[in-house]
Formats: sequence, structure tokens, C-alpha cells
Amino acid sequence: MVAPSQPQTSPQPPRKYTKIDFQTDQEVRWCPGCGDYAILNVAQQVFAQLGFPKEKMVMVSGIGCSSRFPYYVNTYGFHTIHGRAPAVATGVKLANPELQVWVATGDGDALSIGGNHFMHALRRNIDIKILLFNNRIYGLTKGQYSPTSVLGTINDKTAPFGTVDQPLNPISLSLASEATFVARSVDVYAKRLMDILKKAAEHKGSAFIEIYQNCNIYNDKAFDDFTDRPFRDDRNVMLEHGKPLIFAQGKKGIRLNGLKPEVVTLGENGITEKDLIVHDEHNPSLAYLLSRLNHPNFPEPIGVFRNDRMPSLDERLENQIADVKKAKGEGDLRKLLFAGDMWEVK
Amino acid sequence: MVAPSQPQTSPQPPRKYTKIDFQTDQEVRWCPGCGDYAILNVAQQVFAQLGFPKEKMVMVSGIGCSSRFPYYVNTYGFHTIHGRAPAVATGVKLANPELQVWVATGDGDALSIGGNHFMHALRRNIDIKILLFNNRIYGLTKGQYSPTSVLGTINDKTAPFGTVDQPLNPISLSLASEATFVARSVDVYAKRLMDILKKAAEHKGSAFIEIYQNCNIYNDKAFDDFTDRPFRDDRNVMLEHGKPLIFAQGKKGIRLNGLKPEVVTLGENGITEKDLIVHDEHNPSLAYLLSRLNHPNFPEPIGVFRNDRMPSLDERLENQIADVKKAKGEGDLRKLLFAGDMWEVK
Amino acid sequence: MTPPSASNVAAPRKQETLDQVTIRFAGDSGDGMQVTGGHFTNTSAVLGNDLSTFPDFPAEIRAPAGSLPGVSGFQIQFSSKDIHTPGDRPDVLVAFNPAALKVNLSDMPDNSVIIVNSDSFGEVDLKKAGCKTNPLEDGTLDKFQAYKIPITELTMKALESIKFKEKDRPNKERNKNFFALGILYWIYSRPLDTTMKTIERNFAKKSNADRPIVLAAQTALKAGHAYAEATELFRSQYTVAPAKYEPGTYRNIAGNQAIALGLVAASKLSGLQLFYGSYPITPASSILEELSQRKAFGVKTFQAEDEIAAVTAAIGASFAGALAVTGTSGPGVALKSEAINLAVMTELPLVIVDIQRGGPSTGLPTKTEQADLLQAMYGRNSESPVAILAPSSPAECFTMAIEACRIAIKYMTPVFLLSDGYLANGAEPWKIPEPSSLPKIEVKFRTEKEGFAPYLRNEVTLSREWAIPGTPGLEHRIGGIEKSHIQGNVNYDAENHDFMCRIRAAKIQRIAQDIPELKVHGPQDATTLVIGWGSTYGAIRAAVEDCQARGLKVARAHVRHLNPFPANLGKVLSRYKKVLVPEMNLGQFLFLLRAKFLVDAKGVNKVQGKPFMISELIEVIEKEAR
Amino acid sequence: MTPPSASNVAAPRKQETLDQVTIRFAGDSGDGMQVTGGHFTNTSAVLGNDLSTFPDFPAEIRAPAGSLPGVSGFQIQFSSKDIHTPGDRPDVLVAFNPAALKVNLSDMPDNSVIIVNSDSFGEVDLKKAGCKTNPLEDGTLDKFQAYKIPITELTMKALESIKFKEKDRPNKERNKNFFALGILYWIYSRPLDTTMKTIERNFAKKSNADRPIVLAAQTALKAGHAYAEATELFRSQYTVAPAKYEPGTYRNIAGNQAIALGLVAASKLSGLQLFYGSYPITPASSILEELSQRKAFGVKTFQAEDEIAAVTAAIGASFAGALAVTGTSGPGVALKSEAINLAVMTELPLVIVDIQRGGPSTGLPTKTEQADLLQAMYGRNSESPVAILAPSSPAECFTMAIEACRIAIKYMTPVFLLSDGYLANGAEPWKIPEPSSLPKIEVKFRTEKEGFAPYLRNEVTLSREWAIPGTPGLEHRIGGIEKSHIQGNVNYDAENHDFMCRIRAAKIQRIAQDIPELKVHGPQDATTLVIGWGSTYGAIRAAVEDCQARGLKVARAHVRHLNPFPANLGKVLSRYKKVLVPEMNLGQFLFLLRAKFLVDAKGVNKVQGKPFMISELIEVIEKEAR
Ligand SMILES: Cc1ncc(C[n+]2csc(CCOP(=O)(O)OP(=O)(O)O)c2C)c(N)n1
Ligand SMILES: Cc1ncc(C[n+]2csc(CCOP(=O)(O)OP(=O)(O)O)c2C)c(N)n1
Ligand code: SF4
Ligand code: SF4
Ligand SMILES: [Mg+2]
Ligand SMILES: [Mg+2]
Repeated sequence: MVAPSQPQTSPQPPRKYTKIDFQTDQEVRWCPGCGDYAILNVAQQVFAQLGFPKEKMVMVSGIGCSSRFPYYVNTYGFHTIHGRAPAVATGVKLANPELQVWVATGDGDALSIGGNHFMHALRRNIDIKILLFNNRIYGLTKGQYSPTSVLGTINDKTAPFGTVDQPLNPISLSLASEATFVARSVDVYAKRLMDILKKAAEHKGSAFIEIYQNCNIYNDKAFDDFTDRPFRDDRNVMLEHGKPLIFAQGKKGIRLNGLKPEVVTLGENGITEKDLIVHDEHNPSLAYLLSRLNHPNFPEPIGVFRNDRMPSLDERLENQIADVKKAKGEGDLRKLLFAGDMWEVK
Repeated sequence: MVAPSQPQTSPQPPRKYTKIDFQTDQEVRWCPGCGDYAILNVAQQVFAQLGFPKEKMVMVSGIGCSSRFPYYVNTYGFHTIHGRAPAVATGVKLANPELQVWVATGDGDALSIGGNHFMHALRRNIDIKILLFNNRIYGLTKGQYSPTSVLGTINDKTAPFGTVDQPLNPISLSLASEATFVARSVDVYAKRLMDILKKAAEHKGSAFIEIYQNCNIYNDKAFDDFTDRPFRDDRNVMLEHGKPLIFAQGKKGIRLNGLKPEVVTLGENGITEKDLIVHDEHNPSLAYLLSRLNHPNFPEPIGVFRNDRMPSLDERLENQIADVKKAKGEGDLRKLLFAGDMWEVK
Repeated sequence: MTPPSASNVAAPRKQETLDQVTIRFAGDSGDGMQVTGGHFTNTSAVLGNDLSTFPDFPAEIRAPAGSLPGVSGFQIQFSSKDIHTPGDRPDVLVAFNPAALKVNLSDMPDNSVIIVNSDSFGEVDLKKAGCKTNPLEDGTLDKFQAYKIPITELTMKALESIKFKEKDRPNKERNKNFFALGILYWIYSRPLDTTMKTIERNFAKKSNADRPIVLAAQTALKAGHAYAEATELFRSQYTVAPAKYEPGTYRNIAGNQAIALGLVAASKLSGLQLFYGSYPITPASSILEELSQRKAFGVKTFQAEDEIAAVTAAIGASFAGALAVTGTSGPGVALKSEAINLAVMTELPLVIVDIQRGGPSTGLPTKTEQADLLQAMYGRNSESPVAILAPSSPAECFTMAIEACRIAIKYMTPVFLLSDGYLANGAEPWKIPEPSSLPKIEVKFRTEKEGFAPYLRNEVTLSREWAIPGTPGLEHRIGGIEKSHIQGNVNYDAENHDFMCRIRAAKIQRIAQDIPELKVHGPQDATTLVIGWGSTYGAIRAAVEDCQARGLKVARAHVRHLNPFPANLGKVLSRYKKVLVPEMNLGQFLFLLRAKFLVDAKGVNKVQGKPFMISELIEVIEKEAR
Repeated sequence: MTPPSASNVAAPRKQETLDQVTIRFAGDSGDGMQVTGGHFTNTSAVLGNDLSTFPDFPAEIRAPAGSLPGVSGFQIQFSSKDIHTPGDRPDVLVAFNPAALKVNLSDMPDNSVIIVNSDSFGEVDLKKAGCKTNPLEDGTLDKFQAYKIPITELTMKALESIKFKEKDRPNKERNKNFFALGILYWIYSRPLDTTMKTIERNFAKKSNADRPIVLAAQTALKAGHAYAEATELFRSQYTVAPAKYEPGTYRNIAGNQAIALGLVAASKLSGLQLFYGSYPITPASSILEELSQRKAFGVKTFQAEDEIAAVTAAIGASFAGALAVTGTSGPGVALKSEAINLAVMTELPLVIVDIQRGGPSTGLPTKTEQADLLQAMYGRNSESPVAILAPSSPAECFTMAIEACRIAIKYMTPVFLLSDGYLANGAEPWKIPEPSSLPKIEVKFRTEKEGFAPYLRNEVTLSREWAIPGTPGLEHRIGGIEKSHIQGNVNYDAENHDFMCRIRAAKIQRIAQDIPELKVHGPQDATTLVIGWGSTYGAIRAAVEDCQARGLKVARAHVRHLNPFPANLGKVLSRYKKVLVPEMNLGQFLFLLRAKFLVDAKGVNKVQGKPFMISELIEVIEKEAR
């Protein structure tokens, strides 16, 4: 046991880890075939590769199938309550900015009950990484539709005649919440997901990653239309900073007609790569426009929509405290108490 | 007293009202000089002009100075609890779609504690009109900064060393929440505000109007920089559907350079009206892009950002009920109870 | 009542008659235990047995196949007598894998029957269940009548000739639960027809291509039955005669289903549109699920973004004149508490359905508990009186849902309906009432302008009038700030606030005049009273009746109105030397009784996520009542 | 103590000595009543009087000028004796307009002094206050010693020569409060220097251009004093001698300020970083405001998006090893209740400050009440024990804030600190403690890997250890689902749940060993006990002492630890024939006492948004204690 002390700040060489270091002794309790396994697998690999001390990593989650994530990652973990993970994570990070804080959440957890904390965590640019497992369904409570379920979906449980709620677009919403890092991947796109998680880890500030995740029990094949191997290339466009928006093995692209994006065939009507939108991770309005592209009218964009470095809330707060201490000196309790109009009784 | 019955649906000729019909016997309890007076005044005039039966109008609000609004409008009114007005209003409208439902709220009420309901009401396109009195401060609780307070603001109450939170942009956020009608005006722009409120009333679906409102006690002159008469024309751009973005008495305009908007001087370098962005209320991505323009880098856009007709939640629900009734007949309680595996005991 | 047709019974063996039997089905969550239990329940119900069931789900959707946390259970007691619980300890356990056996074995009395699917006791299966040795071989089952049947193999053989589509083929094996069901139907002399028909009906919506699936289930069922009949494995066949019921039409009903039906009925009885605002949460979600089917009744369900939106939308709907209900479980109630207070202050009718579950916090989400009583009473800032009701059995959920609506409307108040996970999922036979026999709920919206004031009160009920938007001339404004008496304007006066706090409390107390007095069951000279509330009813009744039968001087009473209490409760309590209060919590009702009546009552408390066993209560009563 | 310098006193008139005086300043919210009261308080404090204050704000920021709801009041009692309340009825009312006079007149005893600004009784002013006739002329004031002084005019005359900037000119007139203050300083022989210096200091930050503002305030003060001195209006001048205090350095402190200082102190005493997560709400906001100034102490304040984020961020900070505190008022507690349960389940230290206000719902947001006690006890789903403390005076808020932190950390538990609007804004002299005299708060984070288990408990406190992220080798996971004893893994077992529910309850009960026994004040042969909690302390003490002085056999006790109760509470209660429980609610503490100890205590209840008067309590005690 030791008395509390300030965290140390000396930089350390990256640790050598393997995936196994990030596994726990807990039995993984997702349904066989659930997309969550693939995500966990990638995350554990990424964590190993990061080499960041695992005792300084904290996994925070809400409630949902996806929110069981912390139990399976051998770091500090906090399985909190429904929807509140971003707020809990904000507290963790503010209290100890040395920690690397990850949030695992679901479409219900983050966007339904937790929508407000999600939005405010992002706009504050608190340095946490939010992994949203979007299966467009409430898995844990057995299959009610969610705020990302497609309008009109017949849902056996709570919308037997079809949903009447327009869904939310998590990418648009996160951008409008001023998120500085916004990306999308798919559970089965292991390589892409790995790249994105690494970039997110490197990003200082809020990072938001939407991961399309298959719930094979209650919403099976929700994304197969564009993620199945035969269509994948034709129905996805991979966003790469500085590169034009090309897909279908280089045959097609997306260009702007005024402010309206449209799919074009390269080589047809004299269209070349030069006519296409060039992706720019530093242009939030472009990112927003791209977030509106969706299968089937467009290829589904996968990759990093936005990646801008801005001061994070924790940095701003630490700096402010440091500045005040520099200006006024470290707080002296005696001076604080013995202040204002005082009088002496002898 | 009568037994409950379904609301009547026969269309009625507009009623003849004057502003006085919408005044109540309650003493108005805002600080002298508060921008809320101007908004109330305009709203009462608009309500009179609408000619909609006032007994079918409902004003719902949360908590805040702005949320006292319902007490001063002689319709049905519900001063609810902090942040929940959009949800209460959703219930009112769903229960009786014949009612015209307005929400009066503040930047704290709608975007801080009420952010989640705000976002979800909009994405469902429930037919309510949300007036957000944005004074960039918590007025009622005596002046703490709000989620729209400018970053770095020194706030005597809770940010004596300057705020460290990036603010939210209500227009961006409402667009990303799929709002079908989004507009902005200013308390003192009576004419504009009146036009916008009328358009909002006519819009079927969620309408969101941000109103810059001066709190002369805790955040005086927050908008004067661009709303003061001498600068008004130079520092505002009025959005009009189908018209190019021109301001400063026709001398300046805004054009797109790639996807980056820029201010240009008409006549200089051969720039003409044709080069400018033409406002299109039906293009949400353009609306979003415009929502990112702010004084002092750009003129502050005032007017309707988006106005699209889409089925509203209440319409969708009523239609679904009607369809089911048509298909299955009006529900029969006896049939419902006497169902499933039954057996007879004699 | 017509006796069951003894179909398929060829060569009867020893026939015995039993009063009651308790069976527990246990297997992996993927094994269809709830479906199997459901079929057995319906067949027994149609056969005329009294019965009570207890489904016990794992918290996970699909915990790892074969693991201990993945075990799903379903217990049913069926009887020729009046019964009130799903039985303490099973007479028969049907275990589909080692994990199911392991988890349930400690509940089995010596010499009880255990039927296992011996095909699922391979090495891997044993390992998944953490068994070091094979319980089928290591003597574990010695003290039981164990039947080790290769159910999987037998099922597959029976279905050999049925051709499944490529993709469905792995599902063939899943019919083993129907095979097992067939065995049990033979042992307990149940006809197959109800289940046969239900299988048919369940698949009715599907295409012809799914025909093999229907056929397979039916074939497996028949095969199991034939197997039991043919092999000499089972030496006896049992009959459990129909119970004596009041004449009428019956169906089997679970608590949540009964609440949903009760709410639809209340909507019809009041002429009000039903508005149900909810956010899914176990074990309350099935009410939302049931009600979203009821569009033909004009029921409006609103799946809100969270619990706060669910309740506030309901409050908005109530303001607009709907019958407004919001349903959830304990954590959801906590979130709704600020808003419920708005309904208290604005005096709007609102029914809050709380299907209690194990806590605190996320706790044991799929298990039952009765620990939200004090939260319902006091879980809001300041003095905030509401009415609280609690049904005592699945079927009673129907009447209590109607009662909650009646009180909410008549007294313009929030009303809590406290059910729990056990009632929600448990089922029992229900005598279906004729709608015409149900009491109308009177609703009078205010329409006269003359003399209208929003907080004018009825002298008898103390409730204000309901004046809804759309009514010309009654435009008025309400809200969460303290209101002036009668006029309902915002008011900060000291005396008015004190008065209003007291009148809100008095209004709730007035309800006591309008509810039945508490009935006591037991001998005149009883010295001990066992008093309970909610889902402990069955266990308490059975235990006390058992003790009474053996001459103990013990009586029982069950409280359904928890706030206000029945008017005679104090008098009742004062008659007994000893008062015992069994609850699935640490003594919440007990606490209210002690505070209100200064009675030195004693708690009998169990917080185990599961109901009392009758025997546990008998033990306590015997000790205390002597 | 040095006697006050009798500055500015030229020709003394009749000099009288008083034991204590109560003054109420009342005017429009724009009239600066709180500032005026504050100056009078500080001057009297520095003078060595004991004192107690009661500010009473309107709910509106600026209700319409001159209207009844716009009246703002500030009452101070100052004394040469030990006093405990701001006084029942004022000896002096200073009314700045007709509304202020009207609102406060009923509190004034016959023959008391009323000073009015006669300049603000014009026709318009009277109309705004709803006066049909002019109270200065219609005989209303006949039974009082009324002084009608043209304060505005006199102030303006005094400031004639001071040149204000164009834009500030309308503010000149606002100095009338300083003029009035000058009059009172003369009457009660107070020196001007403290106020003169404070005015100077308050403007220190401003530029020289604001010099006229400082000058105007000071000049008005002196002019008022000179006026009282010069005119023959006031026949007597009074002295209230310094009270007898323990030696030490004193300052005046209000409850919320004391809580903020207490939290900073607890941070220093524990060596933990203070994290305060809050969402503004009246009357709790000033704690957030005070703490956001304390960056030099490394205090991290988080103004959250709502109460739920405020508490959950605090829980996150606690998990990470900070001293985590969240503050709010009743409606905010309701919203936080689900999350507080997470802290109960995860057994993390957390202090929840609840500055109670009038309810239910939005209620009377600026008024005081004590009605969140049962919410704190029971306002969460399931069995959810927490510790609850309540300070009894503004100054005691300091020590109780430290005590809350101590218990939270030592017992790894949420702790409620229940203050209220009256304590929050009321002020009293506080003997400033030497930081070195404050008890250290021991914190030991777990670091040894060997034998670590997240839910291993200390045998004495039953609390688990605090193992924070950043500690190598102790990586572990906690959460809201039920945990297994010791290992802390997710666990759905029946017996474990029961055990854990009971051990969580037992842990809180253990705190009783660690807190002082309850002290009783009164004669050995007392037959009546008056027992209270929280801010009623002053009124109860004064009332009981008054009765005791007249020989009534009455004792008193005040409970500061409400859960668990002091160990001897039951024994104390059993000693009295009669137990009276005054509370500003409908009987919540009463309820706990009755339930726990089966004592037939009697409530003395007032829910008026304002504290008890001593006389009210005396009346009840006299009736009951005979
Ligand atoms: C306060 C509260 N309300 C409701 C629930 C029930 N609940 C648990 S998880 C969940 C939704 C889960 O959906 P999602 O976040 O999409 O996660 P998934 O299971 O699909 O991964 C709900 C409604 C709860 N646990 N707590
Ligand atoms: C649950 C709850 N939390 C906090 C408060 C305190 N509160 C009342 S209004 C308000 C903010 C008001 O700000 P805004 O919505 O911008 O309205 P304004 O007064 O500026 O018009 C706050 C924090 C409350 N009434 N209820
Ligand atoms: S229910 Fe769906 S999301 Fe949850 S574990 Fe199963 S497959 Fe995965
Ligand atoms: S505080 Fe500000 S917003 Fe509130 S009424 Fe006064 S001026 Fe208006
Ligand atoms: Mg999901
Ligand atoms: Mg505001």
C-alpha cells in the first residue's frame, strides 16, 4: 500500500506485448457467430501493437452486448450503466490524463439513452476513443429496433408493422458534435479496422469509430448487402486522405455536381480521376457530405472521415491549472481559510 | 362535462385574432431589457395572424428564463421540467395530432440537459416547432456558461479562468439530427423572425428555429458584433431559397472554392453573382456547410437553412394505425381476451 | 369438462394418480427450454390442471453453449388441486446437458426422477460445464431415479426421412426437445393434440418450403411419446386429474401479458386512447412488445430514446387527454423519478408499471426481486405522494392494471403498479372475463367554462379536473412550480405551499375509502399473522394453509394496495401477537408497517433473485408460531 | 478584542444597550438588499457580535421592478449572546418600496421599527405593489414606530458633486441602500470602516474610471450616518456588545462556501485531487462557482451537460483515484439516483452534496426544505444502502464536508451530505481552524499484487480496497452487475446475491462504530425530548433552551449522522416519555425513528419554504411538555 501520489510523466519505451497479454480469464459470452468476436480480436491485437502500458489503459462501457467488451480485455475496466460510458470515461480521463481511455458502446447505448453524453464528450474533445458497435438493434434486450434501424423495418419485437422513426446517422451526428476524429469500419474488415484503431489511438482528442457489427441472432446480415465479399469492392468506397474517391476496382468514382455528389464511371464521357472528389480529412464539411452517402444510392464510405488535431479538454484543463498555479502559486489551505473579513478574539 | 371522444377533423376557416387574444393575465417576469420580450411580442403577433384556433395550440417548455414563455401566451401551456420539453411535446402531439405544438426552450435546456430529447424529436420529425432562445448563458440560474458559450469566455460564475469546452453549433447539430426545417433569427430582427415563425408554423414536421437572444443581465451584447444596426448588413447574410448569397448591400457574396466557402467582393476580379452559392433549402449538405459560417470569419447567416417536407412521426403513426384497422378491423376486446389456447370449464 | 383423449397409448403399464407434479426442463439457452415448457404448460392447462410456472433465463442472450451461465430453465407445477406456486423442488428434472444437470441437481430431492440426454455428455460437454468426471458414471445420480436416454440420436433417427433444406440441416437436431416432451406426455398421460396444433399454427405464416420444419417437430414429439410407450424404461404412467375450477373459459396467462391486456381493457373501459411510452428493459420489455401489436385498438406505443423521454412523453399524452402509461424496471424507475414528480405536481393521471428485478444497479437483470417498494414511495425529491398497487399473481396483473388506471384517472395522480420478474414471466390459468362484466372507468373531461379553475378540487376525491387542450375557453397553464390552491397560478407563498403539500398527501389518503378492506384468512383464534404483498402470495398462501391444516394458529393476509393501505390494516395488525412479513428484499414493507403502526413485526427476508419456497416459509412459521 | 472605534459620532443622544437585534432589509431585487445585508453582517461580525443571517431571494432573476414577487429580503440577528437563528420577527424593517413593505409587514411585531424610503411610494409604485391606498398615509403604520425618510432624494443630494460617466448615471440612485445602511450603522453604533474598506476592495480590480462609483457608495454611507446623527429623528442610539467567543480568528461564513472550503480541505487532508462534477441548480450552484476558482489547489471542476453526466463523471474520477464529489439539489438527486446505485454496487467513494429546496418537482426552487431525507435513503432501485450526513449550521458545513469525505474513502461508499437552502445562503461567524489541527484522512491505494482481489474486504470496516488504474498488475474489472464476494466477478448466484446485499448493508452499519454518540442537552429528569436534524438546529436549540430556562422538563438532541444513526440513539429515545421531531417536511426523520425504534414520536412539521420560528417551537413544546 502507498499513499496517493501524482502520476509519473516520464516517457517510457513501448512495451512488448502479444495479443494474449490483453486476454482475460473471463469466458466470452457473446452468441457464437456474433460480430463482436471479430472486433475484440482486432482490438486485442492493436492494443498489443501499441505497446502502451496496459495498467494505464482503461476500458469503459455502458450496457449492451457490446458493452461486455471490458471483461475480455486485460486492462482496467469499468462496465458502467446504460448510456453513461462517455461521461464516466470523461471523469476517468480528467482525473488522470496519463491513462489511455477507450469506450465500447452500442447503437442503443451511445445513441439512444446515451445520446447526450456522446455528443458532449465529442464536442469537448476529451481524449477518449469511442468504439460504437452498430448492429442496428438492441441485442442484449433481445431484439427491439434501435435508433439506427432502417426506417420501415419490420421488427418482430416492437415494430411489428414497421418502424416509423427516421434513424440517426452516427457519422453525421458525431461530425456535428465537433468530433475531431471520425471513422467507420466493419467487423469483418479486420485489416481496415486495425488501421483505424491504431490511428484513433494515436489521435489526441475524442475519436469516434462506428463499426458495423453483425448481430446474427436479431439482425442477421444487416450489412451483407455491401460487405459480402462478392460486392465489397463495388459497394464500398475506401476513404484515404489526399486520394480521389474511387471504387469498384478503379472503375468508378464519386464527383461533385455543384454540391450534389454523384457516381461516375471513369473513362466514360471523358471523366478522369481529376474530376473526382479528393478526400481531405481536414475538411469537416466534406466529411459531413460524405457521411450522407449510403448504400444503395452510393457506395458505403469506409475509413477516416475527419482527423484534425485540436486541443483536448484534458489538455486545456491541465494547462489552465498549470497556468493558474504558475501565476498564483500552489494553493495554500491556510491562506484560503484565513481570508475575507476576519476578526480576532483573544 | 362530456365523455371523452375523438378530436374532430373537419377543416375550419381561420379565426380572426389580434395579438391581445394571445396575451395572458400573468405578469411578465423577465428582466427589463431582456430579448425574450421581443420574441414574445413577435410570437403573439404570428399566432394571431395564423388564425389557428387557440384552444388547439399548446406551448410546452422546460426550465429557464426562456421557458417561462407558456405563461405569457393564452393557449394551453405546460411548463415542464428542465430539458424534457421536446419529449413532453412529442407525447402531446402523438396523443392528439390535431394540436399545434410549440416548444420554447433555451440553450441550456435544449442543448445541455435536453440534448438527447432535442436530437431524437428532430430525427423522428415529430410535428412540433422548437424555438430555442440562445443567449449563450444559463440565465435563470444566474449566469453560468452554457454549451453555446464561446470557447475561452471568462465566465465570472463557473469559468473564472475561461471556458475549456468547445461549444455546440445548434444549426449543425439540428441538421445532423435530420431536422426537416432549420432556421436562425435574432430577437431584434422582428420582421425576419415573424417570417420564419410563420414558415415554421406552416411546415409539417419538426421545425427548429434558433433565435439569438440578448441576456442583458448575464451575457449582455453577446451578438451585438453582428446584429448592431451599423454592422448588420455587413455582418449578416440573409438566406433566401433560390437566391445567391449576397450581403453588404449587394457588394459582397460567398462562393465555394472547391468545398471551402470564401467571401468575395462582387465586381472584383470579374466576380459576378453567378459565381456565388445559390441557396437551396432542399440540400441538407449545403445547409450544413452554411451552418459552419460564422462571424467574424464570415457574415452570420440568418434565415431558413433547410426546409424539406417529409412524413412526420405523427402522420406515420396515424397512418399505420389506420392501415392496421383497415386490414384487421377495429380492435375487439372480447376477441383479444378470448384468444390462444383456451379451455372450457362447465 | 371433456377428459383428454388417450391417443397413441397402446399398452398401458401401471397407472397411478397423482395430486400434483413439478417438472423442471433445463438445458442450454439454445435448446428451446422456454418453448418446451410453454407447450407442456398449455397442454396441461387445456387438460384442466391448475398450474403455475417459473421460467428462469440466463442473463446472456447466448452464453457459451454448454456453459453454466448459459443454462436456461423452466419449471411447472400442475395439479388437480388449487396451487399457487411452481413448486419448491421438482419431482422430475429433464436435463439436456451436463451444465443443466450440474446447476439444477442441488434442488432435486432424493429419489426424484432425472431424465438426461446422454448424447450430450461427451468430453467436450463435460469440460464446458466444468465437470471433472462424468456425472452419469461417477455415482452422482445414484440417489435418484435416473434415465439416461440418447435423445439426440433417437431424434435424428426419427427424422431420418424428413428432408431439410441445406441451410436448415443443422437445426434438425434441435427437435430433441420435442422428443423429450413426447416422453413426458406419455409419462403424465397428456394428449399430443394441443402441441401438434400449436406447432402447426406457429408455422402457419411461413411458406410451404418450411413444411419439413413443422413435420420434424411433430414427428419428434410423436417419436418421443412412442419411445416411452414402447420401451419398458418407465414402469408407471401417471394421471393428474383436472382441478376444480369455477365454470368459464380459461387460458393460460403470464403477468406481463396480463398487464398489457389489462391496459387495453382499461382503454376500452374508459373510452380513452392508450398511450404507452417505454424504453426496453428486462423484464418489462414484453409489455411494450405486446402493446405494439395492438394498433387495431388505436394503442399508441412510443419506444422512446430513454426512460426519461418515455415517462415525459406519457405525461405529455396525459396532459393531452390520453390514458398514459409508462413501463420499466427498477433502474428505469430511478431515471424517471424526477419526471414522475412533475406528474405529482401537475396532478395528471399516469400509470407507472415497474417490473422489479434484482438490484442494486444493473444487479441481476433477469432475476426477480421486490425491492422497489420504498423507491416507489420515496424515490423523489420532497413530499411526493403517489398511489402504489401490487398484483399478487400473473392473472391478477390483469385486474390490477385496470385498477391502476381507474385510480390514476379518478384521483388525477401517478399510480405505481409493482409487479416483478417472477410474475412477469410466470404463468397460470386465467378465467377470461366477459368484457361486459368489467367495470366501466368513468372519465369526465371538463368542458364548461363557467367557474373553471385548474386546481379546483372535487370534495370527495380531492382531485382536480382534467381539462384538455382542444377544449375552447379552458386554455390554462400548468407546470412543476408550486401552484396556488384552486387558481393554479405559480405561487411561492409559504402557507399555500404547506397547504398544497398536505392536500396532495390527503388526496392519496382518500383513495383508502375507495378500495376493499383487507381480508384475513385463518382461524379466529390465530395469534400469528403472515402478511405479504406482491408475488410472494402463492408461497405464503401455500405455506400458511399447510400450517393451518396442521392446526397452527396462524392467519394470513395479502396487501394489494400499498399506498394508501387498506383502511382496516392497522386494526388487523393489532389483533395478532406476532406478525411475520416475508419479502424478497431486506424488509421494505416491514418498514412501512413498523413506522405507520408501530407494530413489532418481523421480517422474513430473502434476496436471492428467486421466489420463496413453500418449505422455507413453513419452517419459519412453525418456529415463530409456536 | 478591541472595541469598535466610535468614528463619526458627534452629539450622542440617549444610549441604550441591547442583547440582540433583528433587522430585515427588504426591497426590489434590483435594490441590492443582499449586498446591504452582507455589509451589515460583516461589520457586526468584525465588531464581535454573534450573528445569524437569512437571505430570501425571489425566484425570478429580475421580477418586474416594484412587484410583490420581485421583493428580495435579508434578515440578520446580531447579539452579545450566543444565538442560533436569524431571529423570528424583526425589530427593524427597512423597506425600500411598497411591495417590500406589504410582503413583510405581517412579520413585524407591534411597536417595532419600520424605516421606509418615502420616495418610492408614488402612485405607480403603489400600483405595482397592488396597494389601493398609500400605507404611509392610510394608518397601516400606526401601530409601529415608522420613519418615513426620502432616502432617494437625500442620496442624490449627497452625491450631487460626484460626476458619473454618462452610461453610469442612472446607477447613481442605486446608492440609496448605502445611505440606509449608514442610518442603521448610526442607530446601532457600528463603525463604518469595515464597509468602507470592502467597497474599496470590491472595486480594486476595476479601472480608475470607476472611481466615482466607489466614491458614491462611500459618500452615501457616510451621508446616511450623518443624517441619522444630525436629525433628531432617532431618539436613541443602541449598543450591542460583542458576544463571548472562544479565542481565535473568526470570519463570517455561509453554508455553501463552507462546504466548498471543506472539500478543498479534505482534498489536502487526504492528498487526493478534488474532482467536482456538477450541473448548475439553485441553491447548489454556488459550490461549483466557488470551487471553479480553486484551480491553484488543482481542483478539477466539471460543469457537466446534466446531472447524470455530473455524477457519472465523478464516479469515473473516483475509479481513477480522485476525491470525487457531485453536488446538486433535490431534482438533481432524483436524476442521479440510477448512477449513485452504480457507486453503491462498485463500492467507490463518492460524496453527493444535496442542497435541499422546496419541492416536489420544480417546487419552490429558491426556498428551503428538508424533504430529501427519504429520497437519499431509499431513492434507488433495490437494496441500496448509503451513508447520510447533515450539517446543522452554516459553519458546521465545513466539518461535515470533511467528515463526508472521510467516510466515503474509509468505507468505499457513496455518502450524502444533506444541507438546505437555508444553510446554504445563511451565514454565521466561524472560528477558522488551523489546517494543522484538522485530522488527516488516511488513503491507501492498493499496490501489492500478491493476494489482491477487487472485493476482498477489510474486516473492521468491511470495505474493499481502492486499486486504481495506473497500478501495474492490479488490472481488474468492475461494474453494475452483481459481483462475487472477494473475486468480484460477475455473479448471478442466489446465495452470493443475498450475501452481498447483506454485506453492503452491514458495511454501512459499521460506520456507527466510527462516529460520535449522540449528545443530549437538558436536565436529567427531562421527560420530553426534542430531536432534530439539519438546519432546524438553531431554532430547536433556542426554543428548548428558552423552555428549560423556564423550568420545563425538556431536553434536546441533534442528529448529524442519519445513516447509520449514532449507536446510542435507540437508548436515548427510550429514556423519554415524549419525543418531538420538528422538521421542515411532513415527517421523514420521524418516520425513520418510528420504524427503527418503534417509538411513538410526534412530528412538528412545517413545509413553508422557510425555517421554523423559535416562538412556534416554544408554543408546541409548552403544549406537549406539560
Ligand atoms: C437504464 C436502463 N434502461 C434500459 C436497459 C436495458 N438495456 C440494456 S442494453 C440495451 C440496449 C442495447 O443495445 P445496444 O447498445 O445497441 O447494444 P447491443 O446489445 O446491440 O450490443 C437496453 C435497452 C438498461 N440496462 N438500463
Ligand atoms: C434537473 C434540473 N437541473 C438543473 C436545474 C437548474 N436550471 C434551471 S434553468 C437552467 C439553465 C437555463 O439555461 P437556458 O436553458 O439557457 O435558459 P435561459 O435561462 O438562459 O433562458 C438550469 C441549469 C433545474 N431546474 N432542473
Ligand atoms: S444478441 Fe446479437 S449482438 Fe448480442 S451477442 Fe448475440 S449476436 Fe452478438
Ligand atoms: S437573466 Fe437574462 S435571459 Fe433571464 S430574464 Fe434576465 S435578461 Fe432575460
Ligand atoms: Mg446494438
Ligand atoms: Mg440560455
